[in-house]
Amino acid sequence: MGADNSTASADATTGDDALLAVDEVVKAFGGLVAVDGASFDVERESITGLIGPNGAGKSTLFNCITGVHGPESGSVRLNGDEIQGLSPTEVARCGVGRTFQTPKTFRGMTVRENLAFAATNQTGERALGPLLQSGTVRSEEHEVQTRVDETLEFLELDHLADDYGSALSGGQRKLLELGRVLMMDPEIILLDEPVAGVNPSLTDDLLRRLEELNDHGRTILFIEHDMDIVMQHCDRVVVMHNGTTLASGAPDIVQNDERVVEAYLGGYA
Amino acid sequence: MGLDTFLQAVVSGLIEGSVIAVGAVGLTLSYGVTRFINFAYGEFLTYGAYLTVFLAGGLFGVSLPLPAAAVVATVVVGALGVAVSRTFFEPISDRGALPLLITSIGVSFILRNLLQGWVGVDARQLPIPLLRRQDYFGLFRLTHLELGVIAASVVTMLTIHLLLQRTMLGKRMRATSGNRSLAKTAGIDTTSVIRQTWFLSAAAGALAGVLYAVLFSPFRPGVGFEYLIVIFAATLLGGIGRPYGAMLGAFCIGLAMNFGSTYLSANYTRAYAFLILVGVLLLKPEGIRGGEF
Amino acid sequence: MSETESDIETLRRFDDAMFSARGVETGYGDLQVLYGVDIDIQDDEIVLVFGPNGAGKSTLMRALFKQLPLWNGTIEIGGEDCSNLESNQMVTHGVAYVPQTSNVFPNLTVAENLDIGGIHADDVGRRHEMFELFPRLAERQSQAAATLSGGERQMLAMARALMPDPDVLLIDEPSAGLAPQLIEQTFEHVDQIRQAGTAVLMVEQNVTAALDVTDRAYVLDMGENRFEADADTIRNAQRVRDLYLGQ
Amino acid sequence: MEVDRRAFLRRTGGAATVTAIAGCTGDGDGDDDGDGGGGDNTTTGGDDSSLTIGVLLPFSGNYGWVGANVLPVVNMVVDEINEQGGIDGRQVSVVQGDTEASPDAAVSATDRLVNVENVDGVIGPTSITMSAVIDTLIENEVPVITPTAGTTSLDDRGGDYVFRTVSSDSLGGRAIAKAARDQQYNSLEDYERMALMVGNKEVFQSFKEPVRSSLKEFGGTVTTALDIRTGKASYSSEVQQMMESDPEICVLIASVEDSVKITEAGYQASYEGNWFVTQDQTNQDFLSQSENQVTNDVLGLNAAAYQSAQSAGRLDEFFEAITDYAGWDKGAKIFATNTYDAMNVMGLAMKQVAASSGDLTGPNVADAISTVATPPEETVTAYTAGASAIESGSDVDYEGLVGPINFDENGDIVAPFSIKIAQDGEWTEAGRLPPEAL
Amino acid sequence: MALLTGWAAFVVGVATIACIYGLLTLGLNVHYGYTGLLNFGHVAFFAAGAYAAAILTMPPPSTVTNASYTVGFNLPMPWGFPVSLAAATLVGGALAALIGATSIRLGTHYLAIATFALAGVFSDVLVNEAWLTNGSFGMNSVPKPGQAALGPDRWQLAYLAFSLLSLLAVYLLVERVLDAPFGRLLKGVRESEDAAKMLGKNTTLVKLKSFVIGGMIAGFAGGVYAHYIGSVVTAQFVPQVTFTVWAAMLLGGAASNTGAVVGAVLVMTFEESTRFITTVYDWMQATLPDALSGLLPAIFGPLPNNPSFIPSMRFVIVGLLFVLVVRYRAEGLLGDPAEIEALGEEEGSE
Repeated sequence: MGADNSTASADATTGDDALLAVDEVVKAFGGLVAVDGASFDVERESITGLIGPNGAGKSTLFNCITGVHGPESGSVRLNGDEIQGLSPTEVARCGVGRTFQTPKTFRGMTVRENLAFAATNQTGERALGPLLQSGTVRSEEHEVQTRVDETLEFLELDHLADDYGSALSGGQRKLLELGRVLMMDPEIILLDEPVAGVNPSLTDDLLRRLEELNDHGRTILFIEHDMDIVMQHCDRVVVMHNGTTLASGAPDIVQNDERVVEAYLGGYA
Repeated sequence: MGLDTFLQAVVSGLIEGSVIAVGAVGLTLSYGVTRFINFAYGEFLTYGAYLTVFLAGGLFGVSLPLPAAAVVATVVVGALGVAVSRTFFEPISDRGALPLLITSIGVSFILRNLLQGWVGVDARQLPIPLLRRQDYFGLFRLTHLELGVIAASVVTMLTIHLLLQRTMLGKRMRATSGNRSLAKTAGIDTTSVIRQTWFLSAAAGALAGVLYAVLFSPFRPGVGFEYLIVIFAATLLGGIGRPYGAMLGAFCIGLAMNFGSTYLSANYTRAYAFLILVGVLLLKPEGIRGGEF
Repeated sequence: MSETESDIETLRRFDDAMFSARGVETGYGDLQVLYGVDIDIQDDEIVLVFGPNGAGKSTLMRALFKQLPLWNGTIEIGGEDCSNLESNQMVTHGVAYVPQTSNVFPNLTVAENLDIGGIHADDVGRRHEMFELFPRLAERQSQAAATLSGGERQMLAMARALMPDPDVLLIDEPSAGLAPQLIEQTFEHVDQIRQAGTAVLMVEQNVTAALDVTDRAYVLDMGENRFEADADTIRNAQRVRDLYLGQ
Repeated sequence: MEVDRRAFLRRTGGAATVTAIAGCTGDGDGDDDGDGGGGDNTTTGGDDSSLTIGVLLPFSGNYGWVGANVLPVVNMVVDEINEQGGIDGRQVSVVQGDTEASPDAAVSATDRLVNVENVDGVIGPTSITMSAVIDTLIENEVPVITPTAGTTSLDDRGGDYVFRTVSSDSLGGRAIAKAARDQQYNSLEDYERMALMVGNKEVFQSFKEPVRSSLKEFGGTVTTALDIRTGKASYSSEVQQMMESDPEICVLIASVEDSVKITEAGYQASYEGNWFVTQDQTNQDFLSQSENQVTNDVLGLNAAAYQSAQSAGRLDEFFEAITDYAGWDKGAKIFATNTYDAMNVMGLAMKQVAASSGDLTGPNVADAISTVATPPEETVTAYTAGASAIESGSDVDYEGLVGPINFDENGDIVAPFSIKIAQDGEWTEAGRLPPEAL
Repeated sequence: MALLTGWAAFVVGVATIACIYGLLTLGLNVHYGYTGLLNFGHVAFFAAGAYAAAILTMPPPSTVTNASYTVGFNLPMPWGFPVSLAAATLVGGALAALIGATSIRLGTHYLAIATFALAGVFSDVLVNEAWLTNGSFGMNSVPKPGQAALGPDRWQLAYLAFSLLSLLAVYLLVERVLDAPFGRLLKGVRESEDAAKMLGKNTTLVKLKSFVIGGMIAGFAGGVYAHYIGSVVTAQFVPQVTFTVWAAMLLGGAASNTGAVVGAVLVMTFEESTRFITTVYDWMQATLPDALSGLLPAIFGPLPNNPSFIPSMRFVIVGLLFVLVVRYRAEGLLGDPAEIEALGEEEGSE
């Protein structure tokens, strides 16, 4: 796949500073090879877009990175440490936060509870915590709630704080899921189509927030179809097609790569 | 305990497996298209057995010969299955599997206790003569009735096999099981297919009840519910929703129960079925997930 | 996503269309996806629906086939109002549908898949016509559909839908996940289907290849009709390219 | 109005059940006509003036058959009492207390009978729930006669308030061992090697130790003692195991339905030895559910169908009466005779207290229970005769269907046992075992 | 004479048992209401607790008629009582841990069947291992703490008070624990295990904890039960208990602790009140005017003539309760509809 990667101008320079390094990952379901030797890096503090036509294997690759699927082969490294083979829980604890294409909102919990759930290292999450260390639990919970308030404000969901997850629209659920990931305070945020189904005004909001987060030093990798968005907001773009990474690099370079155009439009123009 | 004992355990296992198989196939058929585990299924066994006793025993003013009584009972219980589905399950069919599952527990309470309230808790049995086991090849011993049960079970399996493979109804059922929404897309009236499956499922349950009654009389109104877990075990072992797996699972469970009884302790007969079931669930928590046929 | 070019902004209405949907609105739960979409299909034409992801294309197909309830709007087939049919009844009204995924019965053999498709077929011999159209399926007829390759599945899905000899076939992304050489073949099949007398409405991302066989196309965006035009017009429209590559 | 009320009471067995009503509207018309006038002289008012008998037994669940067997017999005797004008001019009514064969249900059923219904006597309970309720019954001074609880755990807890008209399993077990060992009691042979198959419910387990220890005492050998799980589908493995120990006779202590399955399995497996069953199976139920070729020569233990009872035809009379009354399809159901005796003793004891102008309090009735059944007074065999005897001033000694019903200090009956042998679907007496022989 | 007479005595008894069922329902509610675990073997934890209490406090076998059990620790009563209850709680929790360790990873339906089956296995053990449990005889001399000192009636009242306090204490404890982030953790796992995993939560461990807590509560209920009835027999611990508790929880409202208690009280009240159907019938028959006296027999006459008719109809109604609550009021009386909406659904079933 070296040939593929060579087209991506930035690759050579990112190797050292890669926060997430995906190398030759293969995942098959029965006879169907969904991811077929995908390799790319995500630079620290970058916004990277993962694009490609339907069925290219983008979501499957996300699942491989986050431990949902055990890939057949290949490696996934975070900060140089192998995270392939860890369970989703462990991957998350390593600092990888992700959202789903269809948000998995806690529908029977309020927006506030959804967010508070995601805070890490809560003493109150131990069964005996509330009984034996009620002081600690209270003060931690106070802190968590403060962060929840901040997150709500940041996502402009404050007016929905006490609504149930089931009452939210699709776009609001996407936001909420992003909020949950933020509460986790991960090193890298993986977003699966964060704006699909979100109405346009919210979309702009959401993207603005992603950039804001990035400005504060967060690394973001997201799957997106909307080329406009990818071009405007990404530092780097990775293109997947038929389970492999076709190209990666700066948006304008990728955009004009003939093979990308062909993959994307099936030879259009 | 020599070879005799071993062979006898095998034979007993196969006989009981035959009964379980009929029950398990019925359960798995309905799971295949409805996608919930029906805790009321055991009542179909009970109703099948009781109805046969009543029909053969002249309770309704007629005394049918036993085979005829069994056939009538099977058909009537099949119809009961459709009625149960329409009354209790269809109205909430869009609510996911869990409400259906919980409802089925309620339905099993209702059916079982209605029967018990109506006919009492007296033990009943089929009017069949008692037979001594015949020696076969000097290896194992069987009664004609036991042979008959095995035969009936095999015929039932074969019938269900042919039905599923050769008839349009069977194909419709399999299609509905394989992909309900696509089945509708292909123009299948899935609602009616589901009802037909309920009929078959309940009828198979009733037949299993009759076979059970033939072998294991006398019985009381709790019989089906108590045997249900054994049928569950067979169904899950074979992969829920898969009729052929259910047949195989049934024989495994039948053998396990009888080997356990013979060589370990007869007091834990039911437990062997349970433990095998749980063991399989543990080893393959995902693998046995159903299941279309 | 601003104003549209004048040559393709018209949304023509075909009053004699044999399949005609007007003002289709639907969605999932509380979430509205389509906001009044119009689609017409005339005899013997191939109509393409495309647009960016999330535009509501697949949702439109499901709505047209009554897999989703219509919140608003009507569907007429041959002048008959079919807005209130169940999806299984659409088949008897001459409409067939090939979903994008899970479009074969994996547990049934190829032949049985076709039998299921033929439930409402008058002509039992039609299975052979399908085998002529898709010789590959004839070779595989006693295999379970689950064992087929992606391309073969797509053929089977189409063949199954064609069994009742529908007047119009709705296909959702026939080329999704197929190898490039198969994509071309797929569109050839679509063309053959039209030649055999079945109009086709397809959703496709592989726009260029699809346009080669298409007569007319609708562009959908954000759950609304954006453009409608003949294939040639679309092919040359810079706007379409922009919509995809975002310049 | 009064007539209707009485007819209703009679049909339902007093304040009994809706269920009983139903049955008798169907087949009880004949009885109704006969007694319209008979009831006119009695007034039945509120609860103050009626006596209540609680039937504390399982009516639902797997043991529901116990209640089903007992209740009609109680009702029949109560009818008889009421036809005689009740006790001290007070009608007797019957209240069901469903124990569901579960202790917690038994506790609330007992609380209800004792405290809400203020029952004057209790028929029941079974062995399973005895422990949970016996204290409450004794504390509230309720006279209890149980026709069903042979459990050895009651051996040292009876007396005063709790009596039983079923012999203690410890005595029964001893009798089985003795009868099996000695040909003079069983008419077949002196069995030496004996296997035990015991259901794993208290009612059966209660026999196990007595049989085992007595057999050793009488010089026999226990080849194997198998606990068997009740309610199983098939017992072929267990029977196989039993046969491997090669016994001459197998003592089978299990429910009728399990016994049917087990003896059948033995037959099918060509078991050569014999069976010995307990009171629970020595009845028509067992024989009519089995084929004759299976049950022929099976030995059964029974409380001696008290010779006089049998020779005087009282047993047959009773079976006929109860078959007719309850609409049963067969006469002798388990516990039917025990219940008949229990209820007659209860009725006579109350009558006795009333006649001696005592208050019908628990202690008085309980005292009377042992006296009305103890010789050497005038022997009576049914309530009606006993009641007139008492009214005419004599003391009575009730002699029952299961035995002479003489209670010892623990409230147990000491009765001769009868060893039955099954022949062609009938039980016939093979020998008789007097208590002294034990 | 007696302090408790008439209705009061009956009500005291029923109320005590209702408290015990209230405890059981609270335990099940942790499993199902909060965590979405389909536990169909609840009765096993109840039994484990009851037997633990019995084994600890039974007199030595040598002093009991026909004892088959070989261990009876005969803990002396005043201080033995709390020890016994603590042991019951622990044993209930331990059994839950054991069953949970094997089955908790299973999806909802499979968990339902596995728990149902394992409870069956456990009941077989109780029946067959007579050396420990005294087999089907049961443990019939479990001491009733304080009864000797207080006398039966006072003791009844005192034990009711104790049961009520226990219920209240467990209720408050459960509320406290579940109101904290731990409850939020359970609910999140209930709503979407996948999402919880992605947020770094060890969902298997969480489910196991939930299972153990519910098991401990049921075990505690078993201890309270054993010392109340004084007799622990296998016939008590049948699947029907599990389903009665389910009925109580569904009726009261899953995921509502108040609902659990209310549900238990209602179901017990209903079950016990059916004991009086015949009394009501008599009363009606006696008070109806002459002209109508044939009415009731005419209505009820065609009903079957067997004594188990009414008791059976009781469970028909319990069954109907399941059906109707699920269909028309899934959130029960006090549950929150928004919370129940997705309860217990398999992941990715949409």
